[in-house]
Amino acid sequence: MNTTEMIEIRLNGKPHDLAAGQSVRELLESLDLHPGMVVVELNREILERDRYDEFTIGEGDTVELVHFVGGG
Amino acid sequence: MNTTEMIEIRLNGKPHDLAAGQSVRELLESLDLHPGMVVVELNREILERDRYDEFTIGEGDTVELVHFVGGG
Amino acid sequence: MNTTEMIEIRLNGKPHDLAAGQSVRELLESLDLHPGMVVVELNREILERDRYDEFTIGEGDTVELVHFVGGG
Amino acid sequence: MNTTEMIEIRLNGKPHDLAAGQSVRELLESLDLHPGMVVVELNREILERDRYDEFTIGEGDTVELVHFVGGG
Amino acid sequence: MTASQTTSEAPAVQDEALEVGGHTLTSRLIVGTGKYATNEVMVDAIRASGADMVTVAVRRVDLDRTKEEGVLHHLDPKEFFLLANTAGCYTAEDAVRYARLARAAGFNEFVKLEVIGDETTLLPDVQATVDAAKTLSDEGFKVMAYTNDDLVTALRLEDAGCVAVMPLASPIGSGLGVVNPYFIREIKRRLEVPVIVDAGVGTASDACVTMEQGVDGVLMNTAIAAADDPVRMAHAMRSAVWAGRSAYLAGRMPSREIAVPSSPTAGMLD
Amino acid sequence: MTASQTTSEAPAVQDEALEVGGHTLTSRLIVGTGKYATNEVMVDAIRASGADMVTVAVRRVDLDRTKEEGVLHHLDPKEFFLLANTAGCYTAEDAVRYARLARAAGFNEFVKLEVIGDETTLLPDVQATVDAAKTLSDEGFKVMAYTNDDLVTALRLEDAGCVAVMPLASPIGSGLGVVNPYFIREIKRRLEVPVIVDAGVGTASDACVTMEQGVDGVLMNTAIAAADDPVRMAHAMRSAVWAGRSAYLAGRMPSREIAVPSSPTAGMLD
Amino acid sequence: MTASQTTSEAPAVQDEALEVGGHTLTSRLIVGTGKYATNEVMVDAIRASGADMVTVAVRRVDLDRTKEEGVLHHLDPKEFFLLANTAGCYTAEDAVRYARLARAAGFNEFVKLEVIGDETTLLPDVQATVDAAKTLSDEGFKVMAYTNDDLVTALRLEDAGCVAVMPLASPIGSGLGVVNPYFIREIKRRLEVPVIVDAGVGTASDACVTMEQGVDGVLMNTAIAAADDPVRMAHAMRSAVWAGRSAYLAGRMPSREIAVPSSPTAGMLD
Amino acid sequence: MTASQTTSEAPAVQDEALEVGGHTLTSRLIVGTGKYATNEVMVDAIRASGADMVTVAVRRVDLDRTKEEGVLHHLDPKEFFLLANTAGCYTAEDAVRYARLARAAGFNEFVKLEVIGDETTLLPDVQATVDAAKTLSDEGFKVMAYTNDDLVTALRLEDAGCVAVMPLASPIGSGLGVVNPYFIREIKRRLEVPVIVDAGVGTASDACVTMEQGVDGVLMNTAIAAADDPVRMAHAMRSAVWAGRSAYLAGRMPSREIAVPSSPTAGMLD
Repeated sequence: MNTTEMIEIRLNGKPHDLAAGQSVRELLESLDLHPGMVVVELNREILERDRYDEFTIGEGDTVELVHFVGGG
Repeated sequence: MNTTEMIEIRLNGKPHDLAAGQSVRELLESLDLHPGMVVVELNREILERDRYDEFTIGEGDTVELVHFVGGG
Repeated sequence: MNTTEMIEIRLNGKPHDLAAGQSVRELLESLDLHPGMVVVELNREILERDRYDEFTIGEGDTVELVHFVGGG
Repeated sequence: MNTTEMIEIRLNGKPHDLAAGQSVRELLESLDLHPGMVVVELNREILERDRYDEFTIGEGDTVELVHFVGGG
Repeated sequence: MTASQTTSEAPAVQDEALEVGGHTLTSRLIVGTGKYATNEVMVDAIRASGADMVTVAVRRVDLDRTKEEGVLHHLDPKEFFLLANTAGCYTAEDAVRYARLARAAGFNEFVKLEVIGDETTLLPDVQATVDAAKTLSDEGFKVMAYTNDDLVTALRLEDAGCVAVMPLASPIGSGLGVVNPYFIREIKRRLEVPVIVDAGVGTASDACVTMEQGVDGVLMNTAIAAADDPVRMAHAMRSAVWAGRSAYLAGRMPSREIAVPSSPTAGMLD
Repeated sequence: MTASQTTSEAPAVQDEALEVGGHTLTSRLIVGTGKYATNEVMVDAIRASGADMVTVAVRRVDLDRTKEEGVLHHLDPKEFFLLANTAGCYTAEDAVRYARLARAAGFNEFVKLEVIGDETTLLPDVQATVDAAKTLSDEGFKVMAYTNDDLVTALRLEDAGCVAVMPLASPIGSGLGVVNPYFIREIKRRLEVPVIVDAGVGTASDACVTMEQGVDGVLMNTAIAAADDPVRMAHAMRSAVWAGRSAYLAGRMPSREIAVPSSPTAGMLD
Repeated sequence: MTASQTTSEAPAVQDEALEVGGHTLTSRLIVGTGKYATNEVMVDAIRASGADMVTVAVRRVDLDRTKEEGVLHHLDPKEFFLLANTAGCYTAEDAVRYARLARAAGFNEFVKLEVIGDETTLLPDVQATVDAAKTLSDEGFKVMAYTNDDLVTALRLEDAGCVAVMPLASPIGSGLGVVNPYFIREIKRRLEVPVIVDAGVGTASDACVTMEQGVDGVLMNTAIAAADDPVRMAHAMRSAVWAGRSAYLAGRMPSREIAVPSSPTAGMLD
Repeated sequence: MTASQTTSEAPAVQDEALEVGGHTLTSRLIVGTGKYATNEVMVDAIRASGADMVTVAVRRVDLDRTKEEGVLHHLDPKEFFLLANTAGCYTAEDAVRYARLARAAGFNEFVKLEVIGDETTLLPDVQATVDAAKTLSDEGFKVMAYTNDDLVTALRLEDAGCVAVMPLASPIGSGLGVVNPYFIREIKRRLEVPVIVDAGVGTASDACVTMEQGVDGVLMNTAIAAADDPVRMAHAMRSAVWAGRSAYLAGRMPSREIAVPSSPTAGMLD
């Protein structure tokens, strides 16, 4: 059988490897993150929640996953 | 018929005339003061409430009638 | 003999009449102002002291004469 | 030859031995203290400076020698 | 919904009650009954303050218009604990005389001892106050003594048998607040009996600052009675006293000239 | 009975609720969610504070230990109104980016705008704050802007469309309280939008003094989170804010250097 | 002998002179020339102040009564260094125009830059002040900028090329003194150019406290001109500035709540 | 030229000299002689302070190392007026004993009366102080009495025959400055004899503020002796006392929350 092609992206400031062709939704699932709990910025553009599966992550993409933490 | 003999006392700093032989209780009644609402000092001595009728007021007595008023 | 032609200028915010063809130096003299004690702004341009006679005042010119006053 | 009789006094809070019959002036001299620089209290009585030789120190006397020190 | 409701639930945290001379006080706020425009406002304000101990003065019955005057016609002695004062007395003898008259009214053994030493400032005559405190304590009175902010006098008053020592925050009726917190703190630090700050509070924050010094209570009159809206101010004082007490018990953060972020410095985006 | 119960009844007096950008706030106290020892203490303290608006920060998900971190795992967005801040941003651009990310979380259009100009003092870059406020207001955000105590900047922020202007009492996390009440009062006097004092409060009396200046609310975090007993301090702050507000509305007595007796001077005995 | 002679001898200790924009100032006190009852009092007071730099304003010649008005008829430019201000300007453009007119008077390149942002408080428009400071510095002016007590603005003014940054102690003519010593200290701590506190001083102790913060100088006008006896107050200010500077250099004792005896505890009698 | 020279000329304005108990003081600053690192520094600092009255304590001669100790080996009684104190005394009897010993030294009839009531705070025992003051005055002493800031006690001390009453600004050696200016002002307002503030001054501005209250003089020790540079601080104190006194005599401007321009509003350009 044949191996999946892997790509490297920049995720929250660190290099991250994942299978090519994954959607943002798949990425979140792979990270065990509930879509409703995070906000996704792909290459500096904020994505709408209900369109996470429309966006496919490509080689060299920059992804930021943010959420709310305690602050003043 | 015969007239009552009158005496003068000093009551709360002012001269006051009353019939001779009156008790403290009678004085309070004549002033329409409820015994439970005032404290009586007769010639510098504080009187117990239940003994107001034992004390007869004589000529030249000094009587002070005090009570509680608003204060800080 | 013939009369001098008069012009009107705006001097320190007020209308002011003077003979045509006068230089700035002549204006100061007519106002009894010592050139060293004032600064002259002619139509929004600050004039150098030693060139007051090079500038002739024309009809409708705006002249500001300023100096130092007490201030904090 | 015969030895001098010694007595004990309380000097500035400590026991102190000296030859019997000494005057206050002699005591100060023996302590190398200038009379003008100290005040002497003998048995709770302040002595006048010019009478130091009139007072002879006896067994058990209490002597306080005080002076001025830095203070606020 | 209104902001007023933000204090409407019972706090979960508890504070031991204040005990003075064997009497337990529900509130750490004690209020006076003087200088109110009307008796109705006085009663409403006192209820709003949550205080259960209130001060009263001893004065001659006004034989011309009695009915009105007596404070007992307006305050129910069953609802409020009456603390008679000796206001207006300038000698130990006078103060003792007024205290005895007050006790003869038959409510309790407590007296707020005041011996004034100067008419302009209404500052106490501390020596006369100590003397009167001794005499009255010996006669079985429970003396709560108004005094200045002098620690040495406060210690003497405690020795004299006072059940509470009540230093001023600032002169009576001045509304200047706690001018010398150092002295107030030191008095509290050194005494065993309750320390209740009496006089000088002008507004809510003054009452709050007072309680933050760690004292056991605060007594006021003018700050409430002379406010534009005494009832509302009484509410404010009640919350302020509670707030200051709670903050004292909670232990405040250290203050420092430098800033410290309250949000994380890590986790910023590139 | 305990003193704690003295604040347990609902005050009779009412105060209009505070409305910010069309949203009605139950409490005039807004609290942060940072710097708590545990999430349990944070939640208990916030509940004790009576606040319904709480601030949160926007940060990267920590991919190693997510479950713990997100504040939404501990605070129910239905119980509390989440006000996201742009803490940690040093440029208008960054602040705008963080605000957009916060809005994308889907809770509300509000943002607590912070553009810091100096790392040591965490004082704002006022010009960048005004610029970011304009941009965000144009995008439909409801901007509540953290700023210094400069009136001119406050007026610019109002012109920029901010729904609230939030001057500091003193630097973030300093606990120095209201250092310049004159400037705070003047800002309140001149603005139409709500003025909410943000940062610098250290203890209950600071919150009380702040509200006595007439401002509409106060926002704090460290004063509660860094107290020895955060929950108790949260209670204290809630009462203090209420007390200060009430005292402001009640109208304090005038303060004066001379004393004024609170008991009658007439009616003394001979 | 009179107490006045107690300052009559030259102090033994020395302090480096203050240099601003290459100009050495004899005194750390700079004074204004406005609001004096008469020109005679103005001159006497300025001489008494010991200041050698004095501020003047730029205004239109009053064509009706010139002789009187010009300050140069009373102050000898050889005796005093004239620092022209841009008081009354509300835009960067106006301030630049006034500065150019002042320079054209031919005395020096220095200007006290003021760009007001609000008529009621006379607080500066900090952004416009920074803009004007850049323009004027580029034109070779030596800019001494009046500003508020915001550190970030102060840093921007230094970057803009100002030869001195002059934060206010409190609003112009208010006489409230140093309301926020923290901010003033921090500004001094962070800037390289001289920090001269401008505006707000009301009496001698204000000037003394100001200098004790470590700043390089203080500028005042109203405190002297509006005193009952301006000449005497000018003397007081001169001594106060010197006293505060010396105390700063001398290094004050630590303050503490506990007492420490100044006389020996040993050597007491029995 | 250096800033230090700005105080080097004799002021033109005059102030009446301070007379205490018939003795005229050149300076309104009285200094202590305790707690100096070396006797040389003490002498230099005292000379720098301009004081001519200095306090000394009465102690036992140390029989082991006399030569060193006595202050008379360092201070010339012809140059300085020696004011002996009763520091360390806790009863009226002790204080009287020390005063008599001091007088026996043969310099003058003056004594700085101190009767301490508490070891921790070094606050006075006011009753014992009044008693001792009476005894000593009857014996012909000229008593300058250290006391707290209580007006009533101050009045008693005046009645007891004191030639000066010396209330504290704050506890001895605390350096907290004038904590209660109201009380100090009121004492000055009410007494006929000179009021000299004794103890609590920490730095120059404290001395300046003290004199601005209108008092006749100030006495300090630790603020100078415990400064990093005592001689420089002594200079500072001398100028500060003079500055505060002059400002008091000059009559300060009123302070107000609103701003008032110091440059003309008329004569602006179009």
